[in-house]
Amino acid sequence: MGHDAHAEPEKKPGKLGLLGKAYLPAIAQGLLHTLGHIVKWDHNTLNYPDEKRAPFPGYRGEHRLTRDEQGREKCVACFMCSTVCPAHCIEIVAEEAPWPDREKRPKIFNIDMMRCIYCGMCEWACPCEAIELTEVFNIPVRTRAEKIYDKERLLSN
Amino acid sequence: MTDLAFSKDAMKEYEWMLTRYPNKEAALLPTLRIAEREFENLDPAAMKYVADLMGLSPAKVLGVVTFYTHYRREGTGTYHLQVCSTLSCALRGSEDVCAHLSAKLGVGLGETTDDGLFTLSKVECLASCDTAPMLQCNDDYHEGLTLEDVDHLIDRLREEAKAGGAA
Amino acid sequence: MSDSGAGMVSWVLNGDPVESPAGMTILEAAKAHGAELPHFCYHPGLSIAGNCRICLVETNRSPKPAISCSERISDGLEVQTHSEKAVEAREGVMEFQLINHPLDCPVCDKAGECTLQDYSFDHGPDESRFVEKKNIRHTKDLGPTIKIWGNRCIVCTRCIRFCDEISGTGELCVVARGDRSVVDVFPGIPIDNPLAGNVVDICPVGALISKDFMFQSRVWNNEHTETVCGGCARGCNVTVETNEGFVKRLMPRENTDVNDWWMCDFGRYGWRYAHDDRRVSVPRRGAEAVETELEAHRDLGELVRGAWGGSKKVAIVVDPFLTCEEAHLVGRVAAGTGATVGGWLPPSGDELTFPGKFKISGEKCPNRRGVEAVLGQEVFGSQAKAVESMLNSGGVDLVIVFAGFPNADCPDALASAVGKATARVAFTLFDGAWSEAADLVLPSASVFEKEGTYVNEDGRLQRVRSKDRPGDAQLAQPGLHSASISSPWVTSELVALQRALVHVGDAERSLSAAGVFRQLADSNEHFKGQSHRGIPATGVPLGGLAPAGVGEGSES
Amino acid sequence: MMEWFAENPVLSGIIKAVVLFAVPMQIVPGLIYFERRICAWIQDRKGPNRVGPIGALQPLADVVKLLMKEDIAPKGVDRAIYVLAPALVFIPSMLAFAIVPVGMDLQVFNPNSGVIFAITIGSFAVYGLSFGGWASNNKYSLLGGLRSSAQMISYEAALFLALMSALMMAGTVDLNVVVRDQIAHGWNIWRQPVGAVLFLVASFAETNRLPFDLAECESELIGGYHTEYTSMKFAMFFLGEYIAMITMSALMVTLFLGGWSMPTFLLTIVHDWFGVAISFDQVTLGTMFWSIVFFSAKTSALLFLFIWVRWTLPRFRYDQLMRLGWKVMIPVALANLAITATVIVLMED
Repeated sequence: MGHDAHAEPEKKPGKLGLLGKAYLPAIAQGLLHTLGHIVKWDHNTLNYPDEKRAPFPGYRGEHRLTRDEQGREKCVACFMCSTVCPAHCIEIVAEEAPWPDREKRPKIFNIDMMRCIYCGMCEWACPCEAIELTEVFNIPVRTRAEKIYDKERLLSN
Repeated sequence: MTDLAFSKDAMKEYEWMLTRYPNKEAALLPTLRIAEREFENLDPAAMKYVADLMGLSPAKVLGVVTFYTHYRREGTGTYHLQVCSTLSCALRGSEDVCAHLSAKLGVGLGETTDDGLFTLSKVECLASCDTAPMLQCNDDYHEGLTLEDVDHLIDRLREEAKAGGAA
Repeated sequence: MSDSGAGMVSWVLNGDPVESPAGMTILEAAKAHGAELPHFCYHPGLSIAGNCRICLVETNRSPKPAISCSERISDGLEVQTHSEKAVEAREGVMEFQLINHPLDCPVCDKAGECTLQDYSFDHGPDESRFVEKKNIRHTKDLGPTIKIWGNRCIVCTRCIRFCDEISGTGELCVVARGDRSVVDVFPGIPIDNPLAGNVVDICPVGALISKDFMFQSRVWNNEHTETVCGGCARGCNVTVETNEGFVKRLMPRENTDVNDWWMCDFGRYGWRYAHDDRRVSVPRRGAEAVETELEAHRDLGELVRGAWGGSKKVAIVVDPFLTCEEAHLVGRVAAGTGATVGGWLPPSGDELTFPGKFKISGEKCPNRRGVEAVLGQEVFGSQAKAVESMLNSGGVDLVIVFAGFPNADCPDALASAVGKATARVAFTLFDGAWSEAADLVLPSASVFEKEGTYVNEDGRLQRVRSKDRPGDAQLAQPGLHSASISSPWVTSELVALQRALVHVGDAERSLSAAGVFRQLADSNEHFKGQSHRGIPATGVPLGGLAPAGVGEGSES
Repeated sequence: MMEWFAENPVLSGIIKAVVLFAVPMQIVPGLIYFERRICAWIQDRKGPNRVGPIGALQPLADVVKLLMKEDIAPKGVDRAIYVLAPALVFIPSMLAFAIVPVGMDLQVFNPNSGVIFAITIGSFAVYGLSFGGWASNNKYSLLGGLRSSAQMISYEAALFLALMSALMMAGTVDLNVVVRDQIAHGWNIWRQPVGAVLFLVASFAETNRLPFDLAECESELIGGYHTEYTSMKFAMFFLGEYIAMITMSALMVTLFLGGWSMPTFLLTIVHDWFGVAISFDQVTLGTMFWSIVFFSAKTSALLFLFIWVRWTLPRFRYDQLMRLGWKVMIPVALANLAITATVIVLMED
């Protein structure tokens, strides 16, 4: 250690004393604190299925593929979302679009919701505002396969 | 592929032309002029003929033909109205001339009227800036145009065509 | 770039005095000294056009910025590549380039390897000042394999110069003038030459697109394997690009000694056989699949052991798709069993030489010279005939056939001759006459799955690398991508032969291709002193193997 | 009635035994329910409130769930011990409860070894825990079992020494006498505060409740000795723990909190409100009823303390636990015992 004049004085834990060592005052303090919560009778939780909390703005739930004015998917299969996805849960296969004003569209667009971490990077990366995260968060299914959402499922979200 | 061929005179002129240029490629522009005269317009067949004649690739000839606006191209009407759109003319109202012509003929830029008489196009400088605005109809310049001048021109050309068609 | 002996030129690059050979352009000389300059129209393999103007630099020779790709260096020249003036000039050019260029990087297949994208990142403005309507130019097919998105074209004319100078076919031209100009073909004359695919590679933007690769994969997802094309004896250096184990495209790799910057369309689009459903992917005994490869390799080893020591009559038929290493192992089997080794070449095609000096070999196999160097010069000549007559005369106890032909072109005569042997083993890519005649069929690895070396027609030793990486095997399961094409995980002949030799007791363990090559280098004078690691990316001329046709038959 | 009990020892024994079994078994579900509600309140949650009115039927649902669960025995378990272990936890806790006088002279049986029987039987539970941990063929379970055996043996010493101090005040091991002594001389908690605290702390450790639940600790041992138990076998462990908790509370009440008695000022309140005069001089039906009420009230309060502490204090580290047991509690208990003995001897003189 040495005697460095500029050294910060070392902080020593305060001496507890006998009573402190027995922890009894601290325990009593803690018990009073929790008793206070019992008496307070103030709940932070909701009766979940009956009452639902409105998601906060920007809540990241399940994905949706958006449609343009003509009802076609906006997605142009640019792979930006699958490239940026840290969970590698987006699988895209592109094909030529059948429409004259567009060149490319996804033939297959699958999101593995079981792998998705709902980080929202896909939404952030999308140049066409074609993918977005909805506020939907509780869609239980019975098999894993059902959690791999295909294009139709994502478009209907 | 094609039975197009220069006439004897044209061929003679072409041969003479070659002597005036350092190589064949350089003689392309005047040769195209001859071809234009010979074949009425430079359709792909004509371009192909010229290319074969001069030993160039057809694509090169296509590039040259499309670069210049003053060659008669396939699908051009009897009268090719080329409105100058470069600076002087633009400042002096070539946009209006264009719009007026377009409305009067009922065609857009680069289009030909249904009767095949007029083709309207907008081109770059035709080197008559002092008389702006101006247009070129086939080989003739019509300069210092007003909208009335344009009307007169069109009417006159229509009559001329009628007469020519009768003749 | 000519080394005309005019000596060195002293000039100043960004304040540092440097020396370069005379005759170099500023761009090339600066590049040689580590200063990268942007360029669209400049390509080292093509003539100088100087029309894109993105390579502008400031010099002391003129008040105007100089076009570095066409201006030559000279004594006393001072060049500033990143001075305020030069950068401003380039930014101006960039702004003009982007005026009519669509913002469709998301759908453009070039995105990720697009120089316009890169330079736009470096030099481009944040936002466009161009409020007018952008020009619309044509999007159409230019030929059977090429499509053009005219809107993306920046009219650098690289493709046109390529067609004029390298392929000599001149199908492309610039049509129209000014901002409406775009690349096009003459009506009725599509771009359909054997080198057409290269125009897509050299297009600095996404204007020219290969229909084969269109929308197949984003380039940044591709894995790159630097290998050699197996289409012909030329041995063009290529990069195989794969995505999840599937070949997506082949790209030429610069090698001025072999293929410059180009490759032919036969090679470029000739990879589909590797993912053909009809490929043999599992070993079989007759028609019955063998449970594991190891078992099949043990069968092979058992057959070889039975013939070891020359007690039986053995014939081996090799193909010119074997790597040098595999040929060496064949040699060891042949030496141990006293086998006669002969081989068959695929039917030869036309040899094509283009004005740009690019050459397509008529010999449609990648490693005839390598196999000859290992197994003897007559292996595809008199020995082949010897093997056939030996097979036809009957009494052959064991025949091992290597048929790695990408299409099942097997001479019927040979197939029936093979059928006469008692035990028949065939390594094959596809089922055909070979495999029908065999009672042990082993899958052959395609060029994309082999590790080793090839020797091209000029006697140049080049590395071949497998597109598959350890751990890729599970990708062979059919997935969404592979609905129509399969990607067999194939253990190459290299492994199979070594396992057989281990079974016999002639080898201690299986080695990598580099390990086998070391044995080859120790035992064969042609390969003496070479090692896998020592082979440069562009290959190395093999000692004693003169260019094709010269050294024939000189083998002792 | 008392006479009838005295005249029919066998029949009354059976009745008492049935009641003994039934009552704690009925208390446990309620206790679990309250534990869940109280912990929810402490955490500002609502707790179980879906099954039945205010979630009162939740324990029933829990029981049904436990009964319906698949009974799994993992591969490699020592089956005989594996099955035996939950019973070994459950039964001693029940038996120990038998000697606690839940009302005035009301206990299932009163052996002359008195409270020593309860402690002895109660300490059998450690076999259940360590057997369970051993037989499960799981490293976490084994660790949990080892921990519980070490912990319970350590704290048993302190527990017994603390208990001794209370017994010494009465000079007997008969719990009814201990209670009567407290009626006469005041509750032991005032006379033996150190002993009371030590007993309380040790009883937390004996019942494996937080902050001493190192045999289970989910975060490290994933449930410890009962990791591999499911269905009713798991429920038996669970029941065992809760019944041990009830037994310990009952013992604590009896030894230090006046048992079934009540201080005089409270008796006057009862007299004022209900018009019932209670005197603990003789056993009548009325006093017996009120003694049960008093006893239950005190035990409930202690049970609440158990739950309250669990959701307040964090878990000890294992070495801290052992240090507390051996280096603090046992020495303090011994010192307390010595001082008590000295004082008693001096006062007798």
